[in-house]
Amino acid sequence: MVDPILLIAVPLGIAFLLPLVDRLGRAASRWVHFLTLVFYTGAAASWALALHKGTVAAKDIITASWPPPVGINLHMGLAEAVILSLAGITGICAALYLVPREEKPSIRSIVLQVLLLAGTAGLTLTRDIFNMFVFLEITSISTFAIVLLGKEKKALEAGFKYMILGGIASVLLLLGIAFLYKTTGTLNMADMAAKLPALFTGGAAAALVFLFVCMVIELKGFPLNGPAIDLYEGVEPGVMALIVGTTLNAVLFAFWKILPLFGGAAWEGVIMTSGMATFVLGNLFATRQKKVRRMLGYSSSAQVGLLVFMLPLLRNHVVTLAALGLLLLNHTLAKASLLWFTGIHEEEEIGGWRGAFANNPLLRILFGASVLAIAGLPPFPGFWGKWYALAGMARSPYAWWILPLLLGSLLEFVYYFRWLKESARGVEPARSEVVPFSLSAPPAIFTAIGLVLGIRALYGPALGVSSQAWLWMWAGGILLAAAFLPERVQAGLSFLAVLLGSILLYSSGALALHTLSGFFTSLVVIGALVFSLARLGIPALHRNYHGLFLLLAGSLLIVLKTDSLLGFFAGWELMTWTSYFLVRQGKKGPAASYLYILFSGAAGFLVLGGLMTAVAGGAVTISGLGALRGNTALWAWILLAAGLAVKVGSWGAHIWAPESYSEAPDVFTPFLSGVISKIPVFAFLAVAAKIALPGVTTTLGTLDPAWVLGWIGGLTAFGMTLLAVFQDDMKKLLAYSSLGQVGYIVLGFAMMSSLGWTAALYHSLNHLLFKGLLFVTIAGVIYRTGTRSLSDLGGLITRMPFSFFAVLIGIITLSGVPPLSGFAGKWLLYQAGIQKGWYLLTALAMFASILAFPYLFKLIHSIFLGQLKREHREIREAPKAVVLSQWILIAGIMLLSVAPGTVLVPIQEAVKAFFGKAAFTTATATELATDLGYFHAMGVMSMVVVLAVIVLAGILFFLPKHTTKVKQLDIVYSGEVPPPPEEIQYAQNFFRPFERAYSPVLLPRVKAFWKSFSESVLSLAEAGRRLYTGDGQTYILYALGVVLFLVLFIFPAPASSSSKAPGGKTGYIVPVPRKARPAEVGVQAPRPGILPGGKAK
Amino acid sequence: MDITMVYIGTALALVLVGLGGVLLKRNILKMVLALDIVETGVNLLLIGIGYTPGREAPIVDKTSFFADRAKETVNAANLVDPVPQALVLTAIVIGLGTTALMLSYVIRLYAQKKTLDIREFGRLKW
Amino acid sequence: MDDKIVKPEPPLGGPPQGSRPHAPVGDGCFLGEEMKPQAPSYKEALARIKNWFRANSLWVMAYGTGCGAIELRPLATARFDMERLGIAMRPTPRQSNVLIVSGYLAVKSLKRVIRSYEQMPSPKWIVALGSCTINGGMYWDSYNTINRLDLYLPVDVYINGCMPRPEALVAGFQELMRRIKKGEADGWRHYMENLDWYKENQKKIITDWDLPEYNW
Amino acid sequence: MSPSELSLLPKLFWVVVSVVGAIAYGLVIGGIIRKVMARIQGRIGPPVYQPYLDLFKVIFQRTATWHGYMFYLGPVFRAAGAIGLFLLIPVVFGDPRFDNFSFNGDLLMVMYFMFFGCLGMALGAAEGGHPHSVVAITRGLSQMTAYELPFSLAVVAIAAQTGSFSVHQIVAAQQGGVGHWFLFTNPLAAVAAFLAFLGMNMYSPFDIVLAPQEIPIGPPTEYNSAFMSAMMSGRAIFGVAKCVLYMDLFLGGATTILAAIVKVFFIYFWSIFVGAVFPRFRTEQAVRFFLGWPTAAGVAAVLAVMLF
Amino acid sequence: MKQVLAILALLVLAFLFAGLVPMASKPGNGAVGDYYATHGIADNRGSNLVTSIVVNYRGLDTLGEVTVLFLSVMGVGFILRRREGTPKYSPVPASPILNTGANLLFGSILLLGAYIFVHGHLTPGGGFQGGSVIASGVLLLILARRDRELSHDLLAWLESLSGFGYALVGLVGLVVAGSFLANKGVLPLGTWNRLFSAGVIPIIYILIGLKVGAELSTLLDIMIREPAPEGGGH
Repeated sequence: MVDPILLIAVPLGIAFLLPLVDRLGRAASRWVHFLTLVFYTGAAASWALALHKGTVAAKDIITASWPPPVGINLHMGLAEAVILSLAGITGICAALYLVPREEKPSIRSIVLQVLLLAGTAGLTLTRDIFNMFVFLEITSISTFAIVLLGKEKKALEAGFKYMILGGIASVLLLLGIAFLYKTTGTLNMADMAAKLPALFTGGAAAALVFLFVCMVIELKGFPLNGPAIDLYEGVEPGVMALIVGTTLNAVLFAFWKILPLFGGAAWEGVIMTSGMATFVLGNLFATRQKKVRRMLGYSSSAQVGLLVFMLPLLRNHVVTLAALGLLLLNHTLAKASLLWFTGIHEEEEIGGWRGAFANNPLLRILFGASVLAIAGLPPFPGFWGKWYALAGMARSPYAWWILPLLLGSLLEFVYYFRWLKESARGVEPARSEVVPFSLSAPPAIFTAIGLVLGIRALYGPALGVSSQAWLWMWAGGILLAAAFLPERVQAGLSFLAVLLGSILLYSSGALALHTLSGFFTSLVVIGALVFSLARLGIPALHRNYHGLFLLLAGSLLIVLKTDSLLGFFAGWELMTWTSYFLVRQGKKGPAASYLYILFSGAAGFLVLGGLMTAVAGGAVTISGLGALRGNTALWAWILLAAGLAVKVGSWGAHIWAPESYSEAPDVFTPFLSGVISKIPVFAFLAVAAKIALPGVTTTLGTLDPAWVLGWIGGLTAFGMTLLAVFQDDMKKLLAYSSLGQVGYIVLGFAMMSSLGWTAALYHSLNHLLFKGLLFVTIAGVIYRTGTRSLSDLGGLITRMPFSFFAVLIGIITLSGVPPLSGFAGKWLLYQAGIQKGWYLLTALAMFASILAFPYLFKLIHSIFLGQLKREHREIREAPKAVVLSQWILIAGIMLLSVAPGTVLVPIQEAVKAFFGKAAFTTATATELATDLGYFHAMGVMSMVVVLAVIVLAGILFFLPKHTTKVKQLDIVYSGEVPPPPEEIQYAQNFFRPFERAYSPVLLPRVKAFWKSFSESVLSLAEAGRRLYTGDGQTYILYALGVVLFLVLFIFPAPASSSSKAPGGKTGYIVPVPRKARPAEVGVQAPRPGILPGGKAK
Repeated sequence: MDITMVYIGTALALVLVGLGGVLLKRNILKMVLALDIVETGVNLLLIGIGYTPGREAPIVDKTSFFADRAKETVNAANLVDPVPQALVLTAIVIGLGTTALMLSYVIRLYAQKKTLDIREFGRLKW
Repeated sequence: MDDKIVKPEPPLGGPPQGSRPHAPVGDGCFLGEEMKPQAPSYKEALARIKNWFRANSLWVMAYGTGCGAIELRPLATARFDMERLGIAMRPTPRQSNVLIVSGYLAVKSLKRVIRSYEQMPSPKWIVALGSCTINGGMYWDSYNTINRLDLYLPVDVYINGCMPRPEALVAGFQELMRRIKKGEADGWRHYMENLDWYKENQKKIITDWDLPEYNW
Repeated sequence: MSPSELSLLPKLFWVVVSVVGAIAYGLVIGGIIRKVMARIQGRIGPPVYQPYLDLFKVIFQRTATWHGYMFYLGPVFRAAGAIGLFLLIPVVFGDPRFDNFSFNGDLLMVMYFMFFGCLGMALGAAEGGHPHSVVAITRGLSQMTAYELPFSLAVVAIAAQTGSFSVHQIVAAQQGGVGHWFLFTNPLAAVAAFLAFLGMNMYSPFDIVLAPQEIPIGPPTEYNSAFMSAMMSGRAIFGVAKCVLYMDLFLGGATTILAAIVKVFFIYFWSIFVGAVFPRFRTEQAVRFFLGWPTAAGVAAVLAVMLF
Repeated sequence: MKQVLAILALLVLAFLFAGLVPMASKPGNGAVGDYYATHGIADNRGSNLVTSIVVNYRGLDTLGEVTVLFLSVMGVGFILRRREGTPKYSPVPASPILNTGANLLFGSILLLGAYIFVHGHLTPGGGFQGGSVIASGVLLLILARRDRELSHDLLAWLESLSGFGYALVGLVGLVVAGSFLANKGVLPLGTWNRLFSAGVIPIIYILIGLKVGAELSTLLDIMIREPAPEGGGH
């Protein structure tokens, strides 16, 4: 192992020599620079690896042969090693990146970079508070200088303000050190921390305030982050990336090192509040930010705020070092990448990002991946970090902090995904950007590191990611990498992969219908198979489609198969983002998918909240959820239910869904509607059921949250169905319809009875079949006609008879009219409602189901019936693959229609496992009976068929011999020659009287609510960010203000007193007693002193 | 009221004066100088903190300082605290470095905007 | 019962030489009823029964062409009550059997009447009301009304008068019903057989002919 | 579930008998309606057998036109749906001969099966390509959704009260005297359901769907000949089936075939009497009407069941 | 508004500071200070305890300090690097009297500076102070002999080598005595209050002195030779 002191000494020495080396030529100095960095990284990384594996112990280094506190000592532990490895890699990448970016290359910039790294090493390693000051200044000064590396117009201004405030910070630090030294008589951090409680004075209290404010400034805490954010805006992003990767982490670590000085609970509160305020407000302000780099600035500030927030938690062993480390790693990797991207695509305003990297697929993928990483989505390290941190918090008294944390994270989604939205490909031709290797390599390296770490984490055995899921995901990954292949080939490969995966799943018995996960896996498999078959006929709009689709399917399998809560949530979030990217591929996808990811994110966080509540109750696995009791169970249930409600687009949170469904690629929409909307249901079932079922009372007073959820489901069914009636966009119509149908499913689950669940499960499958059928067929129609507007179509029955038949079957099934399979679902649901005693809700559901008729008729009429438009006279039937998949789905529907029992009997088994009670009194394949009613599927079907044949025969018998099929326009038209078909097809204002009748309930209240909600959030952000006036002096005033605020209101120290009494508001409170401290990163316990008062050496 | 309090008081007064300059002066050059004053004040404070009236500078140039000549131990009660002095030495140099950098910024800023008024440098905000 | 019931003569001049016995039989021809009177007796009996049903369930195309339409309305009232005869108004030609041309017929209306008539399923009958349909009546020299309806469409029953009262209409209907029962009311067949001739006449007067040939 | 007590062939025989009977009776009722309406309006009116004349006249037409295959399926769905609906409802309580195929499904099945015919009708009519047909269908659908709300509430109330969706059980629950009829034991539900019946029958004042003259008789504008006849007979049996359903739900079913005939007649005439004195509602008026008092009555009925 | 707030804040801060004064002026040394005072001679044999602390006990600080200085030179040079198209500095010759006087004084200033840092471990002063003195000499030269340019080569070599030498000395300590910047065991400590005493301390101070001198000179040179922006002067 390399002596860690060399991490400081070697770069310093080299830096001194570099001006001389430069005389040999710039290439020489660049090589020296590079080798130094390699040495640095290698040394740090070898330490990190060795410490991680435990082959070496953490090392204390003394300098000048004097043990602390006489001499300055350093410490090399895992945290230090990781931070320094990261700094080293950042240094290499930044060096690479900055070579072409420098306006006027100079040896000095290289020296500055080297010194920055040396300073980082010193700041990280040192355990002496004044030494920390020195290294802080080294990093600061090199920062001050190097920020002028690029275009200097804005950088100068930003840098100056930053410097002035930095000057104040160092003054504060120095003041703090002075008073602390006066109080304790030592400069060694550990020594100081050990002595401080006994010697505490008002001066020390003030010193702590000074120290804290200094740290707030250095760590860009609210409200002192103005100049730092200016810096992000004004400075060459490559430089900022370097700073993020080096100094920022080191300063954070320095704060961690001096944290023991701030002993008390009061300080803990202040630090956590400050960190959290920075996190939430930074993210809030960023939402209003149109300048990309400034937005990143707010984001950095926020992220670091989060880390600061967690430091006291780490100290109290609430949060593990690993969690914090992952968060820090993630922030560095992702933020640096994003900064580099802002340098590659040099558009200041977010609006200028349209079509960024359009002809560079690698960069697009990397960019997307970086956004995912920074948003804390799996598999990137941030996800794991956040989970572990939250899990730690949930089990501690700090659980309530999770709330603002999730809020801030959601705000993060708002602006990062808006960025992604804005950077979508536009209609205008993309600019061709030639990106040199040295610019694209750094983000690639960083993203790769993040990915590798993340995927390794996903491989963790505790997550229970099955090899099947991995198979699908790797297939997806390979296909993503092979995106250069022709679309057809990819579609074929993807279909083969799905087929193979499905066969494997089948042969491994994963599709057993009588278990919940088997049932839902079957849904996934059916959906994936049929829709990738249909995809063979309709080419994808985007090359990444197939890979992402497989990834998505794989993530669904994770969700369905895992027993670990973490694995479950990881799968859930994977599903969220893969489906997000798929939705985004539609023509207007970017805007729609933005809403999608926002609401999905919110749903994800609600689910996370629920899971965390469960974790707080001591659960780790899904099967362990059954042990929850009391309020924990109740709130976990409520949060999970709320997440479900948002994710399935229940009334009130539905505004995202129609857009997403309709703008997603046409062949993806059926999967979205048929399969993905079921996953939250499964989640709720698998997770929530365990909580609420085994005899736990889950009522809030007299209010049963299940009843509330039931009403939400019922209202969704009603409201969405009503809205579907007025849609002109056929996909949107079906989208609303899907929402309504899922409303029934939610209603069924809310009933928490065997019959209700049976109904919901059956309806899930059924909905997949008929809505898949409808969406696939519609996709074929859109593919052929190129329009989604119902009023543009008509009379296609003659051109696309198969599609017509498919839609006919689809709508009959959807409407629940016997003899097709839709009826059984309705039948079960109403009986469940009556059984449960929810009469009004049952009637509402009935009403809602009948409200579906108008839109179903509208759908089939406007597309297939009525007058064929002239431009569609040559339309062909949908592609064969689409027709084939239609027939598969029709066959499924027919099977269910004739013999619903084939599915319902296994479902009954699955549900029985929860309730111990069978749903049916009689259940055979074709005949069902419950306590309330009965239903003979085969009988009804045969009756209908026989009757239909008889009537048809009668008609044919009685028809005159001369029966003419008249031509299209030969209709009764008051003796007139009808105008062209375009004019007489009744398609506009289709349900006008209906609309008038329901006008009072049709006001877009929900949309208005969300609009005003988002507007008020934005105006809050707007008002808040006015704080950053851009005036350097104001910022200093803020700093002063914070000092005074802390002194006057939080620590009203009687400054003149030299009270040593512990306790009291100003007193020094001993931190929470700690258990054995594994993976010691903190300050060393004071060594046996050589000082007077200590033991003699 | 001993002399140390005067030193400390002066030092803190200097800090206040400097801060006042930073906060109230519009001229960035003056702000830089004011910051320098603050630093000076802090340096003085450091010295003051180590000072104890009646003790001598920590230079052992007389044998009379020794407590035990053979063991070469010194009677610490005769000397003022050497640590703050060492710290001040470092702090001064660091202050110098910072100031130099600030001044060069001022030069560039002036070249860019032809003004030294801090209010003119508020383009980056919100 | 002053109004005279006129049995329509074959149209003036008869069908032109060389006109085909059938209208162009293509995709859309309604033509096709058996051309010869029923020979076998059971068929005849069946035809009688059919005709009886037809006669007792006359559905009238609700279409008023001229001022005569005002006299149609009272037929539905309590005083005259055509429903007791099984006569009902139907708003759509697809379900109507009887077309009442109620008075003068402007050329413009003629076009619509022809179209409506052609859309009615066979068997179908035309009842022409008032003198205007016979000889133009008071519009005999009008530039835009036709003088003789049966040049353009086959008329089964004329009811003269200007305008005929509802009583006359009832009588006319009864005459129609009688003729139907006897199998004499076969204007529709006449029209089919002489379609070319009718079309020629129609096109002569309707200069802006934009109707399709019978069907499309 | 009540298993059929007859073997297949006699069962089929009785099914054919009851279907034919129902069509015949439905047509007669149609004639009676026209007669009664004529009398109300001071006319003599057509003979009671006029619907038969019309039906056969239509069958005997010599030419027919059609627009496409759905044009065939419309009447097929309509008639098959109506007959199927009739077959799902037990006509005479406790008489296996008139039990039809009611072992195939319960009240929910009946409720949904009602739409089968409407759906077919709508599809067939829309294939005709006539805009007015479609206008009429939209009106019909709007109105239908509206009257289904009170009807659903009534059904829920009754099912909740009986504790079963089985029509047999509902009828059985009403045996033992007129006082046991749901008409009297749950008058609110009966009010809701009977008001809904007005819309269901699409008779004045809720006949804007057909609105002759404005939109030539609505959906079947383009229909003629045998198509038309299938529709007419479908409509006849549909009306009877609905009345039989109401009879089973509210009037205690029937124990003899005569009682069934009488009760059906009176139920049918409820809507005729109302229609005779009320002018036509516009679509939105109709919708709002059904969502108003009938719905309130239905909700009250359900609440009553919940509370008592 | 802002001004008023600022004044208000300062007043409150003044009260806070007033409260801090008594605490800060309590007599007595810190524990570490006492240790240095007591054992400083034994450990390092340098009479000037401050120098012992600066160069030995807290040598890492000083290395950092030197780095800061070097950094600020680099930084200033970096910030003020000449852009394309800016006019070159055009010196105005000074009077011969000034030239001669400066030449005369320069040598003795240099000598004084060297004295200060060579005796850094014995007397007040040391590398930084000596270096500054040297730099003041250079400043004099720069101001007086504006026609002459400084030998940048020399300064650069001095700067780099002395800095590198400092790091090297530290590394020697690491190799020889097992800890970076160690004094004991690298060179004999010699006798108290002699020039050749205190082990590597004087060597380091000499290196520091050279480095500081060179660096400050460079700094001054860079700042002075920064061309005047148009419309302004200095």
